[in-house]
Amino acid sequence: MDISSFPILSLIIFLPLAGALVIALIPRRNLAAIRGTALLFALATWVASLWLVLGFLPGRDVVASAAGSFQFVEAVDWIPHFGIQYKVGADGLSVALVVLTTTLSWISILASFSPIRERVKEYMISFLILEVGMLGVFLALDLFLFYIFWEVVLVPMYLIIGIWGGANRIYATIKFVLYTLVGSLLMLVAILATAFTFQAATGSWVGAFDLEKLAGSGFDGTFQLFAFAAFALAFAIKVPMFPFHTWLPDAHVEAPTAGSVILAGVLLKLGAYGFIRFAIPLFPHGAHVFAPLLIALSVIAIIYGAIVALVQPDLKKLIAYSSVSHMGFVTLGIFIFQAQGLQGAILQMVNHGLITGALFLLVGVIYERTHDRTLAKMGGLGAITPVYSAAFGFFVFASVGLPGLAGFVGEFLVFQGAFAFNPWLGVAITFVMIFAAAYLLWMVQRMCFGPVSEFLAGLGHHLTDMRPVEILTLAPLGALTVVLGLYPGLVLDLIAGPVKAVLAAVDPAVAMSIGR
Amino acid sequence: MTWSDLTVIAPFAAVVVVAALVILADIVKPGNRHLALGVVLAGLAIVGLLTLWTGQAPGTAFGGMYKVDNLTTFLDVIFVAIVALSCLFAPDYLEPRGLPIAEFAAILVFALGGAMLVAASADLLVLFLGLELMVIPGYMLAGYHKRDALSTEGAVKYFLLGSFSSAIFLFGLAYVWGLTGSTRIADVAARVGEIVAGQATLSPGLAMGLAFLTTGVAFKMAAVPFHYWTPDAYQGSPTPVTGYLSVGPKVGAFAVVLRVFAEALLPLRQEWLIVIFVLAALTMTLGNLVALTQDNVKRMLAYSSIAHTGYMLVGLAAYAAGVIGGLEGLLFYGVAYTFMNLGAFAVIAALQKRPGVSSRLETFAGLGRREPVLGILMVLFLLSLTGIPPTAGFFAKAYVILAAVQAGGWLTVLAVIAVLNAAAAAFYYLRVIVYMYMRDPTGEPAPVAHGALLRLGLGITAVMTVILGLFPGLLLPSVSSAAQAIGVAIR
Amino acid sequence: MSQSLDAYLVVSGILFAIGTFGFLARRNAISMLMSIELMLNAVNLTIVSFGAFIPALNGTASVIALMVMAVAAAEATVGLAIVMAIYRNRRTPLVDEYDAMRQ
Amino acid sequence: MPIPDTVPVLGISWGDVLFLVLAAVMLGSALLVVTLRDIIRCGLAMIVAFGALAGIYVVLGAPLVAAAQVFVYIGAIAVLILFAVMLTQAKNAPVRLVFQAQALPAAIAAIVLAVMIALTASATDWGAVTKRIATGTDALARLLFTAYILPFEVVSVLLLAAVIGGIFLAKREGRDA
Repeated sequence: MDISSFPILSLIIFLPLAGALVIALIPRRNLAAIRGTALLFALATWVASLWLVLGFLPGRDVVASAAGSFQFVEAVDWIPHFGIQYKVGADGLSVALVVLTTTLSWISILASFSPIRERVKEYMISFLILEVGMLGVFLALDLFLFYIFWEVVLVPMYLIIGIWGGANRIYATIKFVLYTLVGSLLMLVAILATAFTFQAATGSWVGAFDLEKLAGSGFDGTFQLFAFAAFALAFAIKVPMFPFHTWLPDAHVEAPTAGSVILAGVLLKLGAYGFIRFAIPLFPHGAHVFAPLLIALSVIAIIYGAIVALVQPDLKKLIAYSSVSHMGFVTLGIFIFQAQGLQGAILQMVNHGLITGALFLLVGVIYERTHDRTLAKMGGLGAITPVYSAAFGFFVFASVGLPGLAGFVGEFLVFQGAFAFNPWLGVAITFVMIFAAAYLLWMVQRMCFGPVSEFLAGLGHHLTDMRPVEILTLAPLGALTVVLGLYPGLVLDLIAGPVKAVLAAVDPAVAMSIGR
Repeated sequence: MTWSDLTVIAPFAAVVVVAALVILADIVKPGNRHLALGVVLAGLAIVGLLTLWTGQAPGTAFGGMYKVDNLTTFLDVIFVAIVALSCLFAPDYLEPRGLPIAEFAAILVFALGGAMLVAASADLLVLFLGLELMVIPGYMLAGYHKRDALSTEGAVKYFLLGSFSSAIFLFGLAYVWGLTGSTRIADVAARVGEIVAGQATLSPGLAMGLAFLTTGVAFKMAAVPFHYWTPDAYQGSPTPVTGYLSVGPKVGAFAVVLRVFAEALLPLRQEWLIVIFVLAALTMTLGNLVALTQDNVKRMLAYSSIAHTGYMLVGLAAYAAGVIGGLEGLLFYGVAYTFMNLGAFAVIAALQKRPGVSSRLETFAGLGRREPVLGILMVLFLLSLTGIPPTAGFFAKAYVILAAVQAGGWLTVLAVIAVLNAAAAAFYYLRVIVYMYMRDPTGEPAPVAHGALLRLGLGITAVMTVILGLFPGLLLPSVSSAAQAIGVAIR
Repeated sequence: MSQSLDAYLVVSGILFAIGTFGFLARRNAISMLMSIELMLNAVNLTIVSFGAFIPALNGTASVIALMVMAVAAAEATVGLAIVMAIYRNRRTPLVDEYDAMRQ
Repeated sequence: MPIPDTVPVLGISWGDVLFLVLAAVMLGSALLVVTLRDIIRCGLAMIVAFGALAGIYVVLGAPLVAAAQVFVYIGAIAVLILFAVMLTQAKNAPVRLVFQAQALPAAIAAIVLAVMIALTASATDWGAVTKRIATGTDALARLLFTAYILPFEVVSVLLLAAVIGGIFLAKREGRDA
C-alpha cells in the first residue's frame, strides 16, 4: 500500500477526537473504561505517528511533493469563498514534533490515572482534544487552519489547569488565557492581512491562506515588518520569551502534573515551531530586521531564567524558570540564522520536551506522596526512595546538558552557532550555564543525599518508592534521552531538509539587507 | 394594490394573520398553551416558507414602497429564526411564573412583522413605521412580567429612551426628506448622489438631519454613548425576552442602518464613515470594560451585547470605506450572534425555570456538575461569543476583521482595537466558565426538568453555532448575494 | 413672516428643544412621556411646514404627519400601560427612584 | 369698515400676527409643560400647546392635519395621559423635587439645540420654496388610500399591537395569577 495516498495525517489528528467522542458516550462512573479508552486512543495515535517516520527513512526523503518538502499532503477546499483549505502535510520538523507530542500524550494520560480522581471523564476528553489541537498545529499548512488549531489548544489547557489545578488556579488560568489570546488575536489580524495582500496582488483568493504559496510570494518590506511583529508576538508569548514569560511559572505551579508535562513538553514548542514554520519563511525580511532584538531577548531569557530558577523554593517553579532559560536557547538558535544554531534549536525543542516532561512527572510523583514541593523540606531521598532519586538525578543531569545525554547535543550546537555569531556572547552564556548546572547538581545533592529531612521522616511509610506504572511512564523518556544523546542523528537527519529550507528563505533577506 | 402586490407582501401579511390567529386561539380556548404554541410555531414555519418563496423572485410592491431583494430575504429568515427560537425558549420560563404564552407569542409576532417591514422597506416612511412596529412590542415584552418590579422598571426605561430616540430619528428623517424631496430610498440616494457629485457642499440642514438619524439609530442598536438603556432593560426583562431583545431589535436596528445609511445615504459614506469609526471603537471598548465589572450574568451579557454591536459596526465601517466584505461580515456576524447569544440566554432562562433563581454568577457555581449538558452548551456559547474557533463567533469576528484589514489605513487600527477587545472580553466570558467548572455550588438545588421545546431550541442554537464555525462556507453564498443587493454601488 | 418656511422651522426647532429639555430634566415618567409628545409634535410641525412650502412635498406631508400621530398614539398607549404596571409595583412614577438594579 | 391688510401702527400682516400669537402660546405652554410642578397642570398646558399647534396647521393650510391633531392629540393622547396622571398620583405623597439633578446641563443642552436647529434651518437653501400651498382634503384621502395604502395598513397593525399589549399590561392581574 502506498503510504503517500492514505490520509494518515488526518487519521493522526482526529484519532484523539474520536477517542474523546467515544469517552463522551461512556457513563461517568465507569472510570476504568474511561481511562482505558483514553490510553488506547492515545497509544493508537502514537503508533500511527510512528508510521510517519517511515516516510522519512533514508532514501525516501527525496519523494517530496512537487510543492516543497512536505509529504502526506492532503488538501481539500474548506471555505472556497476565501480560498481557505483543509491542508495538512508533514516534513521532518513536523514529524519530530508530532512524535514528541503523541509520546508525551499517552505518557501523560497514563500518569494521570492515579492523581486525577475527580471528573475523570471531562479530564480525559479535554486531554484528547488538547492533543488534537497540538497535532493540528504541527501539521497544518493552511494559515487559517493553523490558527484554528492554535486556538483549539487554548481551551482544553485552560480547563485542565482551571479544573484540576492547584489552589491559585483561577488566577493562573486567566493570566494564561489573556496573555495567549492577545498575542494570537493580533496574529489573526496579521494572517488576514497577509491573505488579503496576497489576494490583492493576484486578484484571487485561491491560495491566499496556503503556506506554500505564500512563502514564496515576497511581501512588501514594510508589510513584512508589521506582519512579522504580530506573528512574533504571538509566538514569543507562547515560547515564552522574556519579557512575556510571566504566565508560565504561574501556570506550571497550578497545573496538574500531566498538564505541566504537556505545557512544558509540547505547548512551549508551538511558539518555536511557529517561528520556524510560519513567521520566518513568510516574512524573511521582517525576521531579519527583528532578529537582533529577538536574539537579545533570548540571551536575557537564558541568563534571567537560569538565575531566577536558582532562588525558587518551589520545585515546579524552579523547573518552569529553567524552561524559560532552555527555551531561550531555542529562540537564540533560531534567530542567529545558521545551520548549526537552527539544528541545535530544533534538537533542543525535542530534548527539552522529553527531559522537562520527565522532570515534571518526577515532581508529580513526590507531590502525590508529600503534598509539598518545597525544596527546603526535602533531603535524604536517596535513602528512602532510591529508584526515584536515581531517576531524578538522571533527568537533572540530562537537563543541565551532561554529554552523552540528550540535553547536551542541542545546547552544544546552539553554543557553536552562538560562538560563530559572536564569541563574547558564547562565552557569557557558557559561564551562566556552568554556574546554573553546578547549582542544580547541588540541588540534587541536597534533595537526594545527606540525612533524611524531618519533614520526609514525618511521613513515615507513606513515602514509598516509585510504583511500576510511574516507572513505565518515565522509562520511555529515559530511553529516548539516552538514545538521542548518543545518536542525535535520528533527529538531525529528519530535520536536515526543513533547516535547509528555512535558511534558504532567510538568505535572500540577508543578502537584501547587506545590499542596503 | 394589485395581486402582485399581495404576493410580494405575502410574508408580512402572513405574520399579521399569525398574530391574529394566536389571539383568536386564546379567545377560543383561553390559557391553552399547547394550542397557542402550536399555532405560532406552525405559523412561523409558514411565514418562513413564504419568505423563501417570495425571495425567489425579487420585486417591489405598493408603488415601490416595499421591496424584496436578497437582503430582505436574508434578514427576514434571521428574524423568523429569532422569533421562533424565542418562542421555543419562553414557555419554560413563563409557565412557572404564571405568565400567559398567547399574548407573549402574539406580541413577538407583531415585532417580527415590524422587523420584516424594515428589511423590506424601499421607503423611509415604511421603514419608520416598521421600526416602530418592531420596537413598541419590545417595550411591552420587557415589562411582560408585570408583577415583577424589575421587569416593569426595565420596561419603563426602555420605553422612555426608545421613544425619545424615535423622536430624534424622526426629526432627522424629516430634514432628510425635506431636502431630498422624497421618502423613496432610491430617490434619496439619487438626490444625495447628485449633491455629492455636484461638488455642492453638504447643506447644513442635510448634515443636521444626518446627525439626528445617526443618533437615533445609535440609540436603537445601543451603541456607546447611547447605550445606557440597555443594561436595565436587559437585566429586568424576563430572561427569554432579554434574549430576544438582545438579538431581534439589534439585528433590526442594523437592518435600519443598512437601508438608511448603506443604501439611501451611500453617496455620503465618506461623511458617516468617520462617525461609524468612532462609534465602533467606543462601543466595543466601553461595552467590554463595563462588562468586566459585572457579577450578574444577564447584565454582563447586556454589556457584552453592546460590545458585539461595536464589532458589527467595524464591518459597517469597512463597507463605508469601500469593501463589500464589510457588509458580508456584518451580515454573517448577525447570524452568528443570533444563535450564540440566544443560546446563552436560553441557558440562563433554563436555569431560572424555578422562580426566584437569580442570574448572578453564584447561580452558575458548579453548574458543570449539576447540569452537565447545560454546562457544556453554555461553554460552547461563551467560547463562540469570545471568538474562539471553531465556532460561529470566531468566523464572524475574523470576517469583519478581514474586511477592516482589506480597507486598510485607519481601519487596520480599528481591526486591532477589535481584537484587543476580544481578548479583554475573554476575561469575563471565561469567568462564567470558571464558576461553572471551577467553583463548587453554594447549596445543591434539586434539578429541574427542562421542556422539550427548550431542549429543541438549545439543540438548534448549539448545532448552528458549531456548523457555522466549521463550515461557514455554507452560509457565504447567501451572505454574498444579500450584500450584493445593496452593495453593487460600491467599487 | 408667516410666509417664510424658516420661521416655522425655527418654531418647531424650539419646540423640539423644549421637549428634549423636559425629557432630560424631568424625573416623573409621565412628564417624560409628555416631553416626548412635544418632540413628536415638533417633528410634525416640521413636516407640515415642508409640505406647505415645497410643492413637491405638499401631498405627502399631511400623510406623513397623520402617520406620525398614529405612532404617537400607539407609543402613548403602551407607555402609559407600562407606567400603570410599574406604579402598581412601586407606587411612584418617579423614574430616578427605579434603581433596583444598580445593586 | 374694511379690515386693513396689515395691523395698524405695527405694519405687520394679520397672518403674521396670528402665527406669532399661536407660536407664542404654543411655545409658552410647552415651556410650562416641562417646568410646572403640578403634573395635572402640566397636562392641561400640554392640551393648550396641542391646540395652538392645531391652529398653526390651519395657518399652514393643512386643515385635515389640524383636525387630526385635535382628535388624536387632544382627544386621545392628552386625555389618556391625564387619566394616567390621576391614577398614579398618590394624594398624600410628599412634595418632591420635580427635576433631576442634571436639569441645568439639560437646559443648556436644549438651548444649544434650539439655536443649532434655528441656525441650520435659516442657513439651509430649501430649493423650490414657494408661497404657502393648501392641501385639499380629497387629494389627501386619495393619497392615503392609494399610494400610501401600505403605511396606512401598517399603522393599523401597529395600533392593534399596541392595544393588545396595552390591555395585557394595564390589566390589574394576569389571568393565571
